[in-house]
Amino acid sequence: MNEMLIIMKSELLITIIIFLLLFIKLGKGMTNDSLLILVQFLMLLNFIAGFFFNLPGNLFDGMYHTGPLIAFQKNILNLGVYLISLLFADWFRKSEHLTEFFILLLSALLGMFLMISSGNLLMFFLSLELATIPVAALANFDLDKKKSSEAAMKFILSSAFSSGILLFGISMVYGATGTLSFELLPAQLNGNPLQVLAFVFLFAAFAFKLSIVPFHLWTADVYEGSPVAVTAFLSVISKGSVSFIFLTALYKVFQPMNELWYNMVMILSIATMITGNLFALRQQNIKRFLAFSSIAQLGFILVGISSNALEGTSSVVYFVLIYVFSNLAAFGVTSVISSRVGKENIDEYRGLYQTNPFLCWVMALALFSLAGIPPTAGFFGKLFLLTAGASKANYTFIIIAALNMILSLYYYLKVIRAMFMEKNEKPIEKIRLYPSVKLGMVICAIGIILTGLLSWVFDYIQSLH
Amino acid sequence: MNLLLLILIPLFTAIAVLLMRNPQHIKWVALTGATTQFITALWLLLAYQNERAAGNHFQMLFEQRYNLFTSWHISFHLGVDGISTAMILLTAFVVIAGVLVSWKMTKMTKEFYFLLILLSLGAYGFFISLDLFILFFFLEIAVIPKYLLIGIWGSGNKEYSANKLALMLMGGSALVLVGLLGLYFNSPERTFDLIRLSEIGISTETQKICFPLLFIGFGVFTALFPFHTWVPDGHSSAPTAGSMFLAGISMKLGGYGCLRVATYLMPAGAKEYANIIIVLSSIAILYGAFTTLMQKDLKYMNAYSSVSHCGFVLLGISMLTKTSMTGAVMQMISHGLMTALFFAVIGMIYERTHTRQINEMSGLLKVMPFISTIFFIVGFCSLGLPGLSGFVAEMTIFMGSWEHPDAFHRIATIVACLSIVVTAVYILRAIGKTAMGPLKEGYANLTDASWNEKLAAVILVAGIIAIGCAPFWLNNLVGPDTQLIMQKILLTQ
Amino acid sequence: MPNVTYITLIPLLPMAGFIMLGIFGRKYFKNTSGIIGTVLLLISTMLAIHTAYGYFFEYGKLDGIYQKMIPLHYTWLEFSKGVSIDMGIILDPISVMMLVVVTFVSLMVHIYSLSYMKGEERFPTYYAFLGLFSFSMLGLVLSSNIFQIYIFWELVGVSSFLLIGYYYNKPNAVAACKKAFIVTRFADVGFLIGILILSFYAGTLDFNLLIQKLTSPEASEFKNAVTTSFLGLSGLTWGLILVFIGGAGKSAMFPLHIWLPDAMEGPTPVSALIHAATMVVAGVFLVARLFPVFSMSTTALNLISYVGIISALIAAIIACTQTDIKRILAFSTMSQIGFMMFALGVSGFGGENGIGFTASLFHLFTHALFKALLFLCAGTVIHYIHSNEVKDMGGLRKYLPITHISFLIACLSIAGIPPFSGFFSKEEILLAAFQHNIIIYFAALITSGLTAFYIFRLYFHIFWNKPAIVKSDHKREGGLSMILPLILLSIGAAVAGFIPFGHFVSSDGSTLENTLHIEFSIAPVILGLTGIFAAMWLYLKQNNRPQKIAASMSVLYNIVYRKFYIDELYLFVTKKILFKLVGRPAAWFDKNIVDGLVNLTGNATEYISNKIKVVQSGKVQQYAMYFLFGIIGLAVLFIYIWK
Amino acid sequence: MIQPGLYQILFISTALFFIGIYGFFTRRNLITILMSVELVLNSVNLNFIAFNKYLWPNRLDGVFFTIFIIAIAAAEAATAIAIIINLYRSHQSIDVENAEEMKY
Amino acid sequence: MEGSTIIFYMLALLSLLSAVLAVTTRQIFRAAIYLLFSLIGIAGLYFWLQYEFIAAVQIVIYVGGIVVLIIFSIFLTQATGEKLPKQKYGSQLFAVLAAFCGFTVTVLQLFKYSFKQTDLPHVEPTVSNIGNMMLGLTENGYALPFEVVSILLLAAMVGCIVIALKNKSLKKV
Repeated sequence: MNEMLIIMKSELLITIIIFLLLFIKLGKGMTNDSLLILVQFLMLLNFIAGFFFNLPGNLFDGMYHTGPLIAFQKNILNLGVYLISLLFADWFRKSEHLTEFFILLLSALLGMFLMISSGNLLMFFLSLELATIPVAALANFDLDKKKSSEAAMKFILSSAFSSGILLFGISMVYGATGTLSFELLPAQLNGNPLQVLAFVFLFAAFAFKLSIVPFHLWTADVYEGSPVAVTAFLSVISKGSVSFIFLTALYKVFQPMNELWYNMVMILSIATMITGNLFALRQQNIKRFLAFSSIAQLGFILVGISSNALEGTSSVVYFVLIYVFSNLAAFGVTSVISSRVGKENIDEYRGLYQTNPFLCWVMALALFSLAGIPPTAGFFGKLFLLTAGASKANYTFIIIAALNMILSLYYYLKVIRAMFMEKNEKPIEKIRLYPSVKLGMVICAIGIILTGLLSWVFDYIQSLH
Repeated sequence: MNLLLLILIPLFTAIAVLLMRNPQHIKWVALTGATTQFITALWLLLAYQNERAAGNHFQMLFEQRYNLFTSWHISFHLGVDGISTAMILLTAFVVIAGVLVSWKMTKMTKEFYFLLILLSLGAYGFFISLDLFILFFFLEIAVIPKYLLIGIWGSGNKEYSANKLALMLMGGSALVLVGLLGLYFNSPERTFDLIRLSEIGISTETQKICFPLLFIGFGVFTALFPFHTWVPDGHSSAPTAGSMFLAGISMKLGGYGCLRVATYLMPAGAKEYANIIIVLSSIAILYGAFTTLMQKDLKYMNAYSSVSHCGFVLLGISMLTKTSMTGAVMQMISHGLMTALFFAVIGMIYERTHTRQINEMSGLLKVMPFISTIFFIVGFCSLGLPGLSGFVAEMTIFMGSWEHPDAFHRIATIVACLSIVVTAVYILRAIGKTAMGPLKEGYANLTDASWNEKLAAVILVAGIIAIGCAPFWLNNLVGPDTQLIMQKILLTQ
Repeated sequence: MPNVTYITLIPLLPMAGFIMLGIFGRKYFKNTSGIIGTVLLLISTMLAIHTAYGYFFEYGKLDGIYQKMIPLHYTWLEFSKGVSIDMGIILDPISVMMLVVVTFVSLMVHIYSLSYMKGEERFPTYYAFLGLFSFSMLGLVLSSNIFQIYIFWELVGVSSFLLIGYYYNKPNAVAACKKAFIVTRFADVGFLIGILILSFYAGTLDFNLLIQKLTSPEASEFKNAVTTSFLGLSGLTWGLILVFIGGAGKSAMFPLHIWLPDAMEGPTPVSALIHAATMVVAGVFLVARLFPVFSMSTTALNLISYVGIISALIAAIIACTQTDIKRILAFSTMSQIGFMMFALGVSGFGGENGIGFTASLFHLFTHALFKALLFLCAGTVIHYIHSNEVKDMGGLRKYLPITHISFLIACLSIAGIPPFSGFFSKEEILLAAFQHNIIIYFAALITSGLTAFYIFRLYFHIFWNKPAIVKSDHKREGGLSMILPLILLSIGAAVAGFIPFGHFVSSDGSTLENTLHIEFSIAPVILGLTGIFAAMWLYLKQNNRPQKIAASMSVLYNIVYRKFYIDELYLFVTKKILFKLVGRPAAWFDKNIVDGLVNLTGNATEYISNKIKVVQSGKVQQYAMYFLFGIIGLAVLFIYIWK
Repeated sequence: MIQPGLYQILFISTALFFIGIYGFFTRRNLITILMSVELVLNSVNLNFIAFNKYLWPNRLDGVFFTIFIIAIAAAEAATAIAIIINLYRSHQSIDVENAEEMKY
Repeated sequence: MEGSTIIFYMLALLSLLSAVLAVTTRQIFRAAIYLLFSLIGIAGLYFWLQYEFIAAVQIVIYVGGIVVLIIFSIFLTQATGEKLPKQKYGSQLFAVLAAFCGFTVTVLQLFKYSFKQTDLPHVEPTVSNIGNMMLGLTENGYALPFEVVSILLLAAMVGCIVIALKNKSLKKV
């Protein structure tokens, strides 16, 4: 029993925090500022706790399992949530339902944890829903903004649709194999057409969560309409967690059909990169822009996933770690500007460097990292994804991926250009950052630079297997 | 000699620059860093030659290796041979001159010097790394500083140029990346180590796939026709020091890569594709020269002439003879010094006359004899006057190319030879219009070079003359290593 | 044995002068630079004479044959085994002879310029450039390696460029120096390729080895070179022709001569030195240097002869109509070099056969003296009149007596009137031509008559014709420094013909007796005298005969006056063809096609991205529909198509 | 008529599924769209039950799955309706075409 | 022809037909009622399959919960008598096409597949069995999913409350 508590420690911690927040809410409540500090503190504790007492194990008849790699993945997500609690202080302070916000956020996080740990399609489905439905509610948290409810509506409907698809796929898998367990499934899979069909349904649901073309269409609208914090959560934490479980699903569960999914991943990866980039190219709204760019990033993750090897897992996990830093930094800057000045257009960023060099450098670092420019960690991340993907010696694929890096560089540079090069009579005025935001940005910046240069990070991830 | 110094000095300089506030101090810090680096480079040359003289016959000297990303078998492997020593020397020359030339930079001084030093860091790292991954890392490090240098401090259609440059260079490096990955996965053992890869050999099929990727990829950096269009725009929009770095150092990264990575590792591939590259580089040489002829803007002119001159580098490499490869390396050094100086001079002139249009200037010799004299010298170097470095390099390439007795190579060589006439035409045209002729009205009060500009010019001229008058030391420095590359090529059937 | 240090110092002293004056001249030697340069060159000249004396009379001969000596040899740049550019010194009759000529004429010019160029703002620079030129020219003649000669060849070209463009603020001078450089550069490409070809066959760049390998019929290199053929000519011939093109460019042979008349925009002493006496004969020197190899290829030699004679004839004809004093002299130079060239062309190798060779170099020698003299005289005249146009001159014999006499001597010499030096050398050339090729001989005869005519036309124009219009304010003939060279050169021009040249210089180093056949000389001398009298009739007194004659043959006259429209042809080729048909399309191509493709990629991307935006319609149902289509597509693809 | 069995039920559930999807695609009222989703989920439930009944009665996986799906459907519907009501407040309409502000 | 077969087909017809009507009728209230019928039909099928517990859950939660919720929300947001706007033919065509294609592919594959059957002993879906397993921790235990769902419902509740009860603040502003 004790052992079980330790094994499920991260989930339990989150649950405890959720209930703590619930009691605070039910009690007399707290001011936003103190609550925020409390939450930040708790998240930090939670993050730190993630490094200790990690026990691998299998619980509930294999429905739940964990190991060093999964623990590390959860730590990445914890880190992301901690950073979110730091970076979006501007928005949090104005929010009226901060407690509920974090309750929902943490429920979703809990769902993700369970999802990563799930060893069974039922658990997977349930935790996926747990990770989705609260987020849909969160997307509506800019209660007085039309766009926010529109985003939430689109999100909940799309994900309901995708749940339907997923369930249909699961039901077919169940019918064809008689089992839902990740352990037992591989033995039953033989790649006959029905299984392929079932796999396509399942795959599509994953693809939906990962915003892979052509299942990505909800992404941009939802990102644009949601509060920045939710967008960041969706684009970083949610994507990260789904890629982790996707790895397990492909490498472990559907291993017998790896030829099939390799091709599928390849096609969709190419489509995703190209589409994401092409759409990102012409965005003016920075959130939308980041949405499409993150779609393209997901295409890259698929490149890594396609390798079907140890390197694939490590490079994806590594990339997600870097992605947490980079994308959160970018969203952090966006959020500061959007909640202070209400400007979200790239054009309005012109001349920002004259007034806010710190923000600009953070943004630049983040974007360079996303674009894969050394010495930022994104360079290593992308390179390892490509390296992993290249192990199949499919050069066309890799060349397309590499060329897409250029395309993506083009639009990242657009933002850089606006901030650094273009002149503006009335640039955004100087913004004094909250300490926590500054702290978050510094952490991100350090992460962006050091995660790559300190090569043992990758080796450590590799060793977790 | 610890090669890490070559990376650490610019790194610390860059950090120091970031920490400074007073622009005046920043300049001095940057200059100190560049000078230290310059001395280190000279020291490296001496140490290298001593070591060789003492009979050290390892292929690479001063090797160091630190494991990095062990799971990918990547290591931080450093080492130099004659070619890289020469390239480092070139970089040191250009960097110090670049820092000196931009002494009067007032706009965002800190960022400017930071980026310059970062760029040089990339170049140094590139030249000393023996691990392809690290090499690629440094190659890419050098791209974004260029973009920002052009975009923030540039002139003209700078944003367009900066974009084009960054994207095309990234495109090149993307190809390089794919090529490197191909090598990595298709060699008998997974390694990025240059020396190891050359020892274990790469199968011919792989070479046939990877060679074009790597060569074209690096070729983009070296203005391989038809991937050269970033050169004119990029160079002409960049600030003076930016152009100097761009043409003097950055384009050499590509040439070095073509030689050290593509040709050295994949001799069979090099043989397979040599003819195509010869055709392309011959076109670049002559076509670049003719295009230069039509330019009216000094910077554009020099940029296009760089296309032509870098065509020599690629021609030399793809001719696959020891002499021509030596010539290619010499041409890289020579062109690096020369074109940096050229841009420096153009910058000086522009600073005073506020125009770069050839037709709008006249008689500058009268009011700025020093600058004009340098202009003459660099022009003569460009058109291959004996006693200056350009001649030595070009002749070595010609001699090397001529070693192939068949008509194809002959024609390519002759085409290349013909370009020196065209070069003469455009150089003389530029000099004749700007430096010579009656003094234009309103120019009477222009001043000659200031101390920093003089110093920068003198340093570069010294380099040019040192090679031009005594090419043997460079030949001896580079020759054995090109010989080594040649041996590998000869060994493949 | 030769003293290497001395010989090395001969070129290095002027070089030292160049560096010193070039870098510090403007600051520290504003006024003394002329003296410094002259003194340095004086030392050089002494050393050269010392060397020549030593070579010709002390150690040069072995078994009655002058040897080629290489006292200094230093590998400068090694390409591959055996093939390297070496810096060395070769001593043989021609190089030693050239040493003397170059240093002597150069010294004369240095001295002359002391007063001629006085007061120029860039006086130190002038002397620096002169030093550079002397260095390069001396290096050229001493070269032991064919690439070394190319290096100095280029340096000579650039010094010529710098000196022609000395008056850099005169647009004409700028144009002229560019033209000179570019035209010779063009020819140099030929030279360069020629070098490549020869070195490829010989496997060496060293003159001695190269000649040895390419002339011995047993050597495999030679066989190889002769048997490979391209477009009907053997490899060797191609190499030689290309090398000759280089020589022709520098020596202003037809059709590469167009730069020479324009080069007269430079200071007159410079014209005397570079464009009359020394640099322009470099082509002749080059052919002579490689003569043993040239003699292996009849085709190449024939080409040389015809190019030479055509140049000689054309230049002489043009010279008859020009009105610029320096241009006339320039054409005359071209004509005389044509003589030297075809003399080489009609020469054989060795013994009596090699009379053309000796004659050519003899003429080179005498020509250097009298042509330098002519130019320096012209300089004095120009200095005095401040104009280059003959119509501004006339009747100057009273005002410039020394110049007058010197000029007359030079004119008689060039016209081939005995006993002046030109007579002897020209006679020998004609003899050689007569022995080998009768057509060339007759053409040469006509040319020599024309020579006499045009040179005396000039002479009468300047010194007789009409009364002098004197507006000059300064003293008559400049200082001593301007007169002294005239006198020294006049003496040279007058007596140099009596030197037994064949004793010193011959194609194979053995002694060649100068044979002077009185009966053979009658025809040319009479022709020369005819020319002189014709000139006298037309130009001694001011009259309208010349205009009448010109009017009566106006078309012809105009064609000749416009130099056969060769300049215009070149202009057409460069401006219309190179710039408009090659350069402009290349630039256009680059801007629109290559660059256009890059931009097109960008624009196409933008366009596509704009077009596909409808997919992102904002309608959640459509999103779901795409979702379903995606599934169906994947399912169909992987179930039915791609199994 | 054929004896009803697994395939018949599968046919019904698949038909239901795609009817639901059709509804999802075509309805313009958000609540009706939600209703279509419910249809879809029900078809899945039917699938699970049928498979459990006919093929894999050794465990109750299908049954439990169905139970959980029903629970989730409830949660989903509740959240969705809350969002829709909120949307109605700001848009005064629950027509899906009035909520297309964000696009391209 | 057995009675159960007839019942089966009638149930099938009921659920399919009312489902079709539910997604096509232009009166929103009727649509809800049709949905109700369809769900009841499905519940009937569960009965037919002898999964009484599931049938009961279906009726309680769906019919009693969700549909009621839906009807409430219809009342909240819509004048009941109002007809829904017509759908566009183009989008309908595509929808039919998509649904039909999907249906064809799926049904083809399902019917082509020869399903395996287990030969292990059956477990009856009785209420006690289900109840025991639902809270079982070990083998065949569904305690963890149960907890997850409970958290999910909690979260959904919190979310719904925040979203639906927001207007106090809005009115203040």
